[in-house]
Amino acid sequence: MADFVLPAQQSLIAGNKTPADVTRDICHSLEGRPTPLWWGGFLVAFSLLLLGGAAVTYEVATGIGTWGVNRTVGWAVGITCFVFWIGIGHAGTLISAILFLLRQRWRTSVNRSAEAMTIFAVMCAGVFPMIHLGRPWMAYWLFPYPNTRGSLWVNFRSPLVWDAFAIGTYFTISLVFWYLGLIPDLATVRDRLCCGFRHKLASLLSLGWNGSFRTWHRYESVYLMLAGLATPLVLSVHTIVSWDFATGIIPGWHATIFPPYFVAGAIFSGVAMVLTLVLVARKTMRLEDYITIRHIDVMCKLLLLTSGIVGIAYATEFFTALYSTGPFEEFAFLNRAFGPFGWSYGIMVSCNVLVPQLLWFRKVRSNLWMVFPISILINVGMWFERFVIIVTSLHRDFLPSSWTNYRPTPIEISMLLGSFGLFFTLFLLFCRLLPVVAMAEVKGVLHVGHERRVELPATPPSFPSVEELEAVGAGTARGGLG
Amino acid sequence: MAEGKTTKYWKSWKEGPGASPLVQISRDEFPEPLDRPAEQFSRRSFLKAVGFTAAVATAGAGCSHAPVEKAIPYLIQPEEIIPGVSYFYATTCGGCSAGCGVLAKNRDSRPIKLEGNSEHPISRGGLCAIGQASLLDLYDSHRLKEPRLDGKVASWEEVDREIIARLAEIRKSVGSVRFLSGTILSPTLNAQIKKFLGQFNDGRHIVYDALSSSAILDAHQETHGQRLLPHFRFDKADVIASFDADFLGTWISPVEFTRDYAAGRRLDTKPLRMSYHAQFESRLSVTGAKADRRVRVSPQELGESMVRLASRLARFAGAPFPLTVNDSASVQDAVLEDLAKKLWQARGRSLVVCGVQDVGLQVLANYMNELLENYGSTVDVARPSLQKGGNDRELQALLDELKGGKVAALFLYGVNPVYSLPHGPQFAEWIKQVPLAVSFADRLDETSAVARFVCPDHHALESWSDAEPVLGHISLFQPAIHPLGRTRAALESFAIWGGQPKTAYDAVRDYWRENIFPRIRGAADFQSFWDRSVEAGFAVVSADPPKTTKFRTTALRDVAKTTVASDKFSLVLYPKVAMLDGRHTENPWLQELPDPISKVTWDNYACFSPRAAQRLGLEEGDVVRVETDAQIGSSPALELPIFIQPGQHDQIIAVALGYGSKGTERFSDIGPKWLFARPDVGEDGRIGKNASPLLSFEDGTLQYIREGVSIRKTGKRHTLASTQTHQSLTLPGNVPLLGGKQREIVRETTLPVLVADAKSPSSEPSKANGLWPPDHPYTGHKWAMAIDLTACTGCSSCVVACQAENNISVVGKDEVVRHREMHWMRIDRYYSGQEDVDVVHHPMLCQQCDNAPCETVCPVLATVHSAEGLNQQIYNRCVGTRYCANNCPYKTRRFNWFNYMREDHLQNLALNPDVTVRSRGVMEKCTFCVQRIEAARIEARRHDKPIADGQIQTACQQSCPAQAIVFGDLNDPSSRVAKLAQDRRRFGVLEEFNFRPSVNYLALVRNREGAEEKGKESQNHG
Amino acid sequence: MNQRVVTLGMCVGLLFSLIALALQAGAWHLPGNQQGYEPIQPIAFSHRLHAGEMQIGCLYCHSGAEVSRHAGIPPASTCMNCHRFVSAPLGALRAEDELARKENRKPRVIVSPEIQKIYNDLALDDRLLRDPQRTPQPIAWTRVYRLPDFAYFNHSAHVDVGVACQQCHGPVETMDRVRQVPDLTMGWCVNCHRTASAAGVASKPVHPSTDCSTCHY
Amino acid sequence: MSRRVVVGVFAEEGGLLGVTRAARAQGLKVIDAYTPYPVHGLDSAMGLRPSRLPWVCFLAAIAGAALKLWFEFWTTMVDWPLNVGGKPWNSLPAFVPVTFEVMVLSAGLTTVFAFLVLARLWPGKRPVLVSHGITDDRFVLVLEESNAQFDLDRVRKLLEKFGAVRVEERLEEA
Repeated sequence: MADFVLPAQQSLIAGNKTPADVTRDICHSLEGRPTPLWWGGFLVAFSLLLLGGAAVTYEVATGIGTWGVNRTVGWAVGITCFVFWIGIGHAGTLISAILFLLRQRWRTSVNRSAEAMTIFAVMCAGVFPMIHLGRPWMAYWLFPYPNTRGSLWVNFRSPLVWDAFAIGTYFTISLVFWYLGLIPDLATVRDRLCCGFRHKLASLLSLGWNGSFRTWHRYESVYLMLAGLATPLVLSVHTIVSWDFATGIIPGWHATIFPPYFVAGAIFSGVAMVLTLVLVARKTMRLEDYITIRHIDVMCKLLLLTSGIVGIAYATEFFTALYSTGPFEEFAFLNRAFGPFGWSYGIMVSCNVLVPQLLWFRKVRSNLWMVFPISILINVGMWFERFVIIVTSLHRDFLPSSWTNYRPTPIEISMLLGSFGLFFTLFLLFCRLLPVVAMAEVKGVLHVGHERRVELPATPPSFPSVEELEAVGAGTARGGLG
Repeated sequence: MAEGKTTKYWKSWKEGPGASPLVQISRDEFPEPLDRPAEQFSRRSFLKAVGFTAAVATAGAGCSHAPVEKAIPYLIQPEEIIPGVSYFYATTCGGCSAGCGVLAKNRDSRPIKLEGNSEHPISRGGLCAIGQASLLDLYDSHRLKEPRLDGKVASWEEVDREIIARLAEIRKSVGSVRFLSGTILSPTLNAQIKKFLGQFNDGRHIVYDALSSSAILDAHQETHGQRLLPHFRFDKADVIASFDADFLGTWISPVEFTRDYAAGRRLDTKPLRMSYHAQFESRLSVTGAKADRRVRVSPQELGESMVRLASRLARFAGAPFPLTVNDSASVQDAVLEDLAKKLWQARGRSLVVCGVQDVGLQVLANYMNELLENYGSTVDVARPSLQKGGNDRELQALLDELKGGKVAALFLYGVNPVYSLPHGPQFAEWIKQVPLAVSFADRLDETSAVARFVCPDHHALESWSDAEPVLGHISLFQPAIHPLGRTRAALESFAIWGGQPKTAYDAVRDYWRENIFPRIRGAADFQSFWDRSVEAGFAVVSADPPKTTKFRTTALRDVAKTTVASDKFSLVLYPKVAMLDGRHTENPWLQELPDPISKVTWDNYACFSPRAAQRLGLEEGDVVRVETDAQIGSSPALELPIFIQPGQHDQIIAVALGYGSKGTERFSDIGPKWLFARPDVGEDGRIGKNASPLLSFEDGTLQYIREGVSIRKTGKRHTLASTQTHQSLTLPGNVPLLGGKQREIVRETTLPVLVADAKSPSSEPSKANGLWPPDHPYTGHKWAMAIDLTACTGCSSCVVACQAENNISVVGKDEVVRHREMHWMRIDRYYSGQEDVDVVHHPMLCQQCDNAPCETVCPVLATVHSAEGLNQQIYNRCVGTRYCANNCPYKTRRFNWFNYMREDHLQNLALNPDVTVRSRGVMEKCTFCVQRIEAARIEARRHDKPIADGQIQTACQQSCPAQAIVFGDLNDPSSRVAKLAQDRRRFGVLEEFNFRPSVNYLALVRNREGAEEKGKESQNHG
Repeated sequence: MNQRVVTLGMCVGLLFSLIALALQAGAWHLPGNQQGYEPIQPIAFSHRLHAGEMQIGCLYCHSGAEVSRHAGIPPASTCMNCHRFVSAPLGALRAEDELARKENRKPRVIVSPEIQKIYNDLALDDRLLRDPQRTPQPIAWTRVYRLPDFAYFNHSAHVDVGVACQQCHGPVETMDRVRQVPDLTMGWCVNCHRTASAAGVASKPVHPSTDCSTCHY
Repeated sequence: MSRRVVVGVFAEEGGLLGVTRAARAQGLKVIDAYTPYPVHGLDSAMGLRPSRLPWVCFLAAIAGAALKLWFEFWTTMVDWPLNVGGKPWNSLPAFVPVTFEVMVLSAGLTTVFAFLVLARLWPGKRPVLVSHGITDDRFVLVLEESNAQFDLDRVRKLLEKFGAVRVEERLEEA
């Protein structure tokens, strides 16, 4: 990661900001009226959300049969979306926690929105395992609780139970981490306002924060610990998600390479999504000074790296399959590339491996009109990666007699769109209601790259003698007291 | 099925002991058994209650009260009925004219399952798909519940009054009375009809089978001077030559023949003995799929090959061969020579059968059997079969009479000529002109719709009757349930119209006293004989054989050689295993049963060979117009989707009969209703198309082959609902590198190879221990199954038996198209080879793996292993993640995508009260009929003796005519299943993965030279 | 200062409400748990009288319990075995006899209203002969013990190994109207199966399975 | 009882840092400092001992993991052993993931809770701001007038020397 450390003399925040400026800039965007751009985005997102909501309601009321799944392909778009969104979530934690541990101070201006993204993505992800149950109203059976059945517990050998715990933990910890970071900023918001709903909300949530440094002191150690916890957590979560497949016996699922492969993929897609969002937020919220070209550049490099890892994973899968000489294993992968779903495999490879290679060029990285579409394409590609893994492995497994095809129904498509609707609705609301940039943290790094206004005396000043004080004139000294 | 062993079969309560003054009441309360046993009904709506409502209730406060449920006991409980206990009534199957014996499993005074009667002389244990499904017809809400007059519901009194009046007129005026029926097996009914018709000076009984074997009878008229259908004994035949006779699928008496055929191929004898079977046919039939040597011949060449074979046999016999043999060399010569040798060596133990409706060819077949001295051994004319008595000549005569309007009264029994005759529409007109047209149909089919009087007969399970499928083997029908509607047995109707009213019971009993009882030697009194017969369900009595003359060679005649233009096809109309002539077309179980060969459900279609389809540039599902030329009067045409059928002759199109009848319109709402549901029926609102207009009469026989048919594309498409879309175990070609790779899923070998490595040890189940310690020794029972692929013919009776036993829903065409059929037991069908394909039928059900991949992944423990090695599925615990189904390597798990169970109160009486009805959103699968295991366990504990081997029979096993399935306790070394687990042919599917399946398969063996290239191929994947 | 008072008050209130809840908890049922269900029956049949005082064995009426999965509710004909002769409580009959002797006339037939219901349902006239005018009406009892449809229970399996009826149905012979005694939860079944395999039933060793497929299929 | 304190308000983190060091160097008692963001090095300047919260975190983690692991063994091996796909009763590897997740969860939540308790923060608490702009751009140092010989002028000078924009003396309710 060393190449992400910015040279110290380069400033992180453009335009010589003072802490006051920071506060004003960030809070201003909250206090002003939403821009038409915001309204446009919100309306689109919200209508998508409604569409998805309708689809889900219909599906839960009618049956999973409203999806395109069948006796052989039991999982498809639903679980694809689940894995996709979990993946998205990971970048948030990466930026906020891992980069924090790595002392990547440039993260300060993006980590807030990244964390928000994590939480919203996990919410989207969480919806899918629920609604893809045959009997969603029984979902609580996945958790071990004392019951009148004797007691009948859950199957701790099942990856789905691991999932339930992993996702639950991940969501909780991310939320806490995010909220912890918000407290000082909420206090700032609170103190800028005298009254009104926002003020009430801020006063409620800021827990009476008063900037005491003793609190700051504990706060920092807690923050550090949470970051330390979140880091292995984020790795474990996608590892466990990958085990949903890796512990299965289906050729194309049953692979030991899955955990690292999935984690890398997750970070890959996540960073791409952060990039997309940040580029949007930057424009709509006028934060060019805080989210500078340099931030974009760093994230593009991150994309390049993870894309490389994912590419290697694709190659390795094929190699191991062919090397195994197991007819079913070999077939699974040849079928993946050349079978009926070859097209999706094509999309996956081109979007995830070929397109990102453009980012080798600084010109491309610095040209937002290139970066933006690339980031979108990567998201498309990563969605299809999950689709390929799930559907192409399932639709032709062991017995040719049960091979089938799969075609999603409009219901499934609407759910996919709906999840995006949910995500962006939440994100846009967040932009309006909460400071999108971690003000306290940014203030902390303002001086980076600027010479300090005040020179610290090398040694603590010797205590002035009485004479000196006399010389200054004690008379005026009393004035202030009263 | 413990009850089966312990309870003696009851006669009906009419005979029952309790003759108290209150018996009358007990009869009164039977008309509505429907409302009585509350618990059975609630089973149906199980879990649906646990749907949203309960979820909400859970959220709500704790003290919610379930709805009040009433329990309504009998007022007077019939002595022999204990609620919740099953009894077995021995009766006879009314599904077709084969007359197999069945045991009706009765629970709370209604039949809930039909099982083969293992003692019955004809079927001896098996029951076909149709027999299994005929239970559902009993509870069919579309059955007529009362008589009809002029299409309006009427009372029996009115109908009788009218009919009797008209009959009286006819007696005065010399009007001709015609009774048109299918083959009637019941001697009682036949006698009564005879008696009835005798009252008129011109009364005749015409028998007509929609699937006619008339030519065979005619041929014997010519060769043996008696119009009879011999009783073929496949069990005695070591060499079988079949010319287009689908005797394992649909020909005459499939269950019996399958049983006999399998008996000749058991492979458990030392030295190994296996019959040799050569099949000459144009389309790929179930029988052809089993053949050791299958020769694709066009219908035209068929006669040619028979002549060539006959001539060779004559040469061996040193008899002069009267027919001209075209001596141009033919590709088949080698085969025929070889076959002739085999036949000749097996003189008296061989059998030549021919299924073609051509007297000339049938005579030729008789000639060959005569040369081979098969008469008296494998071809029994002393006790001939009565299962097909149709006479197409007389039918034609009747048609002419009707056309001329000469018929005063026409009775139609068990036939639907308007639907199944080539000129159906005219027939409808003619019936309308008949002054007294009476139909006994139990539903408003094409014919009864136009008949003035409809006097619905009982369902076979509702009435007393009898059947004589083979001379001297007489089987009894007895009611298993009080008639559900105001129907009336034909026997009673005739008795009334004949002037001496008599109940069916008395009619049968009296007939037996007078005609059957005398024919039994050393019988004490009639009552005990009757009791025994009713209990057993049949009686075997002596019968004086029909007087046959010695073989008349003069009957031999040259076979007409027709040739078809290369651009024309010849159309082969064939019956499907499930549909036959379409008499069960309204039975959803049979409609959804995949055809054993094509695996297509809910449709008929035009089968083309791959090459033919390629030549015409046709894709599967393209709708083509099948056009006949006008040589025979009318030139009907038919629009059908095409299906590409490997192994079929390139010059023919095969189309199934029995579809497109008016009754199938009911299936428009069979499937679940939702936003994007597609119709379950065709554009015309029916299932498939009726092909019978393409039938034709030629020299006095109904022809199922029509020459000079041309094809025109319509550009339309029609989706076929197939349950299997990949046919081969070799990898698809579009996947490079490994194009021709074989999958080790089904093992196949040849007899010589098997004999050769007779010494080699059996392939033990893999003992590989995997990663973890064996924590789970199965100390008690260890249930397991063995399936003999050599015996299995793919007849699919197990599929329907399973469906009936386990309350498996019907899902409708659209769902099948979406690959959501629910069958727990399916029969995979694979092809190998290119042009002349070999067929493998591979019954596939939950393998009850000891290391079940499905169990590990279920989060809520809804599927776990029992202490007896069962892979349990607990429906009420399942939340429906479908992870288990994904992870099942055999894909035998089925998911309830919708609420498939319908609120059809009548039909749901067929549900098995011991098996939970699954609601939407839960996974289900085969559990080795665990309800039967539990029942046996309880029974065994009561009489505390251990469960004997064979005491538990799974539904599929019980129903299998070939006895290919064996179920039992692997821990009991004496059990059959344990022995078969040591068999040399044993293999487990995908066992290299160490799933430890509890189902052992016995490799498919073909009696064929290992040297043949097919043999090689089968070895290297066998 | 008064803030403290308020807080204190609230705490006390909370404490009280908690205690109140604790007391209620006993009566609280999970949904579907019908424990204590005691419906009114169409005929006020008293098990206390018949099974308790008269000492009639359970299986005399519920004969299915030995051979079938259903214990079964006796058909009216079973009632008639006795009530063909017994038509009213002894006291009532005696009283009528007394009265008759006083008024020296033949005693009238006394039929208690509940028993009369049986006669009506069987469509019997006062001479207990079938009355052709009326049609018999089956008696619609209200089920007390109900298992969900996905749980298979077989009475004979339990009765035959010697499980006493009371073990599941409680002291029915003391009840005038039958009440559901156990909660009939799965845990209740399973725990009995567990203890039974350890302790045995009626001092005989038994091996009740706790496999799912013992009850669920 | 109440005490007198001196409040120095600064506009720069540097001033605060410097004066804190100086004040402590001459034995003035620093009650607390108030800053809009965690000023680097101020903790050492104020001489704060490292927080004990990491121990809380560690113990919570251990406890959570141990408890969960025991629970999984108990449910799958003791309470109701069920044969799941022929897997051994003790499928330790399969128990690891959940154990880990629960460990992280308990550690995280406990730590944060402990922090809120120690820092006396709770929802809706009314903040006591020592000066306006604390949460914006002001840096404040609060010194206690410990004893009689506390010389206010000296202190004021000291504060102003480090660029205090305002110096006040206050009575504080303890």
